[in-house]
Amino acid sequence: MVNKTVASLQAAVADVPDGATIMIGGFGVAGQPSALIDALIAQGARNLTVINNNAGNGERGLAALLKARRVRKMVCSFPRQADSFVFDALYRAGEVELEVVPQGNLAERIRAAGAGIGAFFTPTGHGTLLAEGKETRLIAGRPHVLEYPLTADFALIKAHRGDRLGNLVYRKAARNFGPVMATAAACTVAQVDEVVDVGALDPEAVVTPGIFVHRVVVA
Amino acid sequence: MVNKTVASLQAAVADVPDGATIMIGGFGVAGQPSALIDALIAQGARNLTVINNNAGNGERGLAALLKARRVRKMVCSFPRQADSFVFDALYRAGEVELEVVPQGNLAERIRAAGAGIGAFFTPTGHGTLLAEGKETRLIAGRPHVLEYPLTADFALIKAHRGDRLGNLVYRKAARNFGPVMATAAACTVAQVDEVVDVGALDPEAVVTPGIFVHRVVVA
Amino acid sequence: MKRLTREQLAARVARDIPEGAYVNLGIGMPTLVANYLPRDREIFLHSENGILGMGPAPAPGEEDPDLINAGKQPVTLLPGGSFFHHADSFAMMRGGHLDICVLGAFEVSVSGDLANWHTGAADAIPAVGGAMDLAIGAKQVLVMMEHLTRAGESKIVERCRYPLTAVACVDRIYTDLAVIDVTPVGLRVREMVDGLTFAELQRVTRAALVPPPQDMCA
Amino acid sequence: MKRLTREQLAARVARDIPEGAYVNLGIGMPTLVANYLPRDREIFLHSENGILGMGPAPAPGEEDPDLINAGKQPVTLLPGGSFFHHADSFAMMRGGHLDICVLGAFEVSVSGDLANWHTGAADAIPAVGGAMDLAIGAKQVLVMMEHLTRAGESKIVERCRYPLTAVACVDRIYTDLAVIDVTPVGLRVREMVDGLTFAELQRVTRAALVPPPQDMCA
Repeated sequence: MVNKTVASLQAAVADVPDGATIMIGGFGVAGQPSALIDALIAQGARNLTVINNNAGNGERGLAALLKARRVRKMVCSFPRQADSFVFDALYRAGEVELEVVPQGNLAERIRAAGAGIGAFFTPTGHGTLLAEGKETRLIAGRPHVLEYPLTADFALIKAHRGDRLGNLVYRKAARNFGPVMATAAACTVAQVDEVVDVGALDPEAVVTPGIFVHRVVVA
Repeated sequence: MVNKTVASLQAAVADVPDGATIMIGGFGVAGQPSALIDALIAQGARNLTVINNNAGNGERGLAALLKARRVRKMVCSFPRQADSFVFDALYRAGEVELEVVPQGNLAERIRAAGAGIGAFFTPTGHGTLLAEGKETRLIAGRPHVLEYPLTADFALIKAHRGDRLGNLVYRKAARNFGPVMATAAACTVAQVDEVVDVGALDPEAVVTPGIFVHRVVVA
Repeated sequence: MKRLTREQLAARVARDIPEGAYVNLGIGMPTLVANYLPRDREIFLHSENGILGMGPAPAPGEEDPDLINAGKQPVTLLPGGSFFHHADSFAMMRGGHLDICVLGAFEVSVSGDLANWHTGAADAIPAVGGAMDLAIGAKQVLVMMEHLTRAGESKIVERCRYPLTAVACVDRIYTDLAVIDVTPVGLRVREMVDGLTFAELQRVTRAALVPPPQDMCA
Repeated sequence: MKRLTREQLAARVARDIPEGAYVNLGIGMPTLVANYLPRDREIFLHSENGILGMGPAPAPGEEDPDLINAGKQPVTLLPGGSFFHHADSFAMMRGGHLDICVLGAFEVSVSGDLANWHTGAADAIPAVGGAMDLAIGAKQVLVMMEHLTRAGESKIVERCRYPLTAVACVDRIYTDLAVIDVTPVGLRVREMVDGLTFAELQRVTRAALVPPPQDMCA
């Protein structure tokens, strides 16, 4: 019998190596898998590249991972927030690298990785600093920029309910990056509020089918 | 008050012009909006380009549209089936043009149109007849083919339930091309089994949000 | 010089949003527009974090941390709303499905270039969010801003000095002094606040304006 | 020459599919594999028309026209299954998420080129379906076919004469005579039907084969 649930948060992130690239779900704190992040801090992996929409809020979750100096580079769309003081200080001290990506390119590049797209042309960013040095092309009279997929070694996401096959449903706007990140990482770990029996999730309403999920842990 | 429901099938397709490009949902007959197709036959538009996974089954639905000689060109992945005799005869007689597209490229090109992607590189089809003459590129050591979006003037799709705002849910594997086609046409018309009150569809389980749908008709 | 307050400006923008429109209101001042949408029109607010049919702030105590807007403030969902993931949400924006987006700006140029994401200052932390996607994707891009900076400089310019968000994307500019369309023949003034003359508006605007029809006849 | 029946061949392929695998079975002979999956293993069947966790054919009278497989035959959904749209379904295939696909073939070449969609005949109506996407996308591409055509010609060839489905995509070939791996050093025979010698297999195969380990020592 297939069983993707793991007994502990510790086990869920035990094999994250130093230098890994990690997608972390969430938009601000909504959908951020804080328990998995705490487990990752305890686990100790260093020199990480983290892909998230933001760069941490307050001192918990992603901010705590940054504060623990585990992150070499942030890839995100919106690092600067009212309460992103941990990142701000590290960035100004030159202790963390930053790649700013337009939010739609971030989502689409992650999706592209999951969908086997080698690269895509998008109008977003054309003529701006964020497209400098990138290949451009006029398509149907409109300038486009070529963007490449974003993959990761691990995706840490938060969902509402899951089953032992890895099927997931989310809660309201906490869905955000979870479903696309789940498709783009070699190992997807989902923190869920509750594990339900197989068959309890409506097959019409499953958002992330189990094929994309490798570990499910309750937190 | 916004009300996208229309009173009749006739009204739902009244403005389809000759020469239009029309996406028609369905995989075989599952998800095929037969009532809308019948209304389109009655409406009389000619010289159509039709985008569908197949090229009609038996003598009804899309096959009837073909039989009525309204289709100039079929864009599809799998025209040849046990019961595709209407298309087969027209094709062999040189009376309908055929563009065969790998099914994944068909779905992804339609999605690209809906998502504002100018073009994308995919490994599918590389080194085959279906990529002849297309731009290719080695990305991460793997050969890719450049594919362009597929748009349409109208998308005729079938869903299970809809509301006056155009929100849709589908039924089982009849979902297939409906959700992507809904995003890719200038005017999306959904044939539904039932119109429900606004708020009756679970916001977590809406598959096609109303923004993509212009007309809803019960059939 | 008489100026619209932020609230008056929000109400002015709201007046132009038609029944049935799908609308994204950017972070900051544009968010105020939601408070002035005509109650007799059904308008659908999109939030880039995966919401369509976003409603107003919840009553105190009813906040749900999983239901926030792009500015990360608690919101509600109206009946008929829906949730979806980020790639689908941005497909709505980038695929040209939103009728209108309303964005704040540092600067807008004569040709509709928009600068609203980065001051370009050496110590500024760049943060773009969804601004570039909205600017290239919405059918109509409306900018809402004060006409002048705090230092009294025109935010409407011949050429943006700040880093661009998108090229030639703005359709209309709403300021506390005027409503101005970006057109192929230049910045055409549609309205001015009561008592303001075209000459006065032009004087405080660091780009050539085209007068409104009635002024052309004057 | 002793040969596996279609059913025996399906059972042989099924034996190699491990617990937990996500598998797409192509139209035609590969569909038979579903009947022989070991009952003690949990295996997830994907159907390109938007189903994961596809179950067997329904009881007579229980058919649902909205629940069909890629071959348009009625199927069922197992507990834990799900439905999704076509772009998501092909993202599973193209994005490398399926562990295994089993495809029929007209021809397979020494380098793993696959021809299975088009005879290339002048009057043939080309129809590709999802074959090209499966061939490039699945982690392991297994081909299942008769070793010889009805005319007695080898379907394993140095170079495909039929139009290709994909280049260098096949990992393993299951025929009614043998199981053969496509490797960088050539077509390595893993198994042969009882009583068949390597020399006999090579004689009916129009491409050089590498003998199985035990033959190498013989």
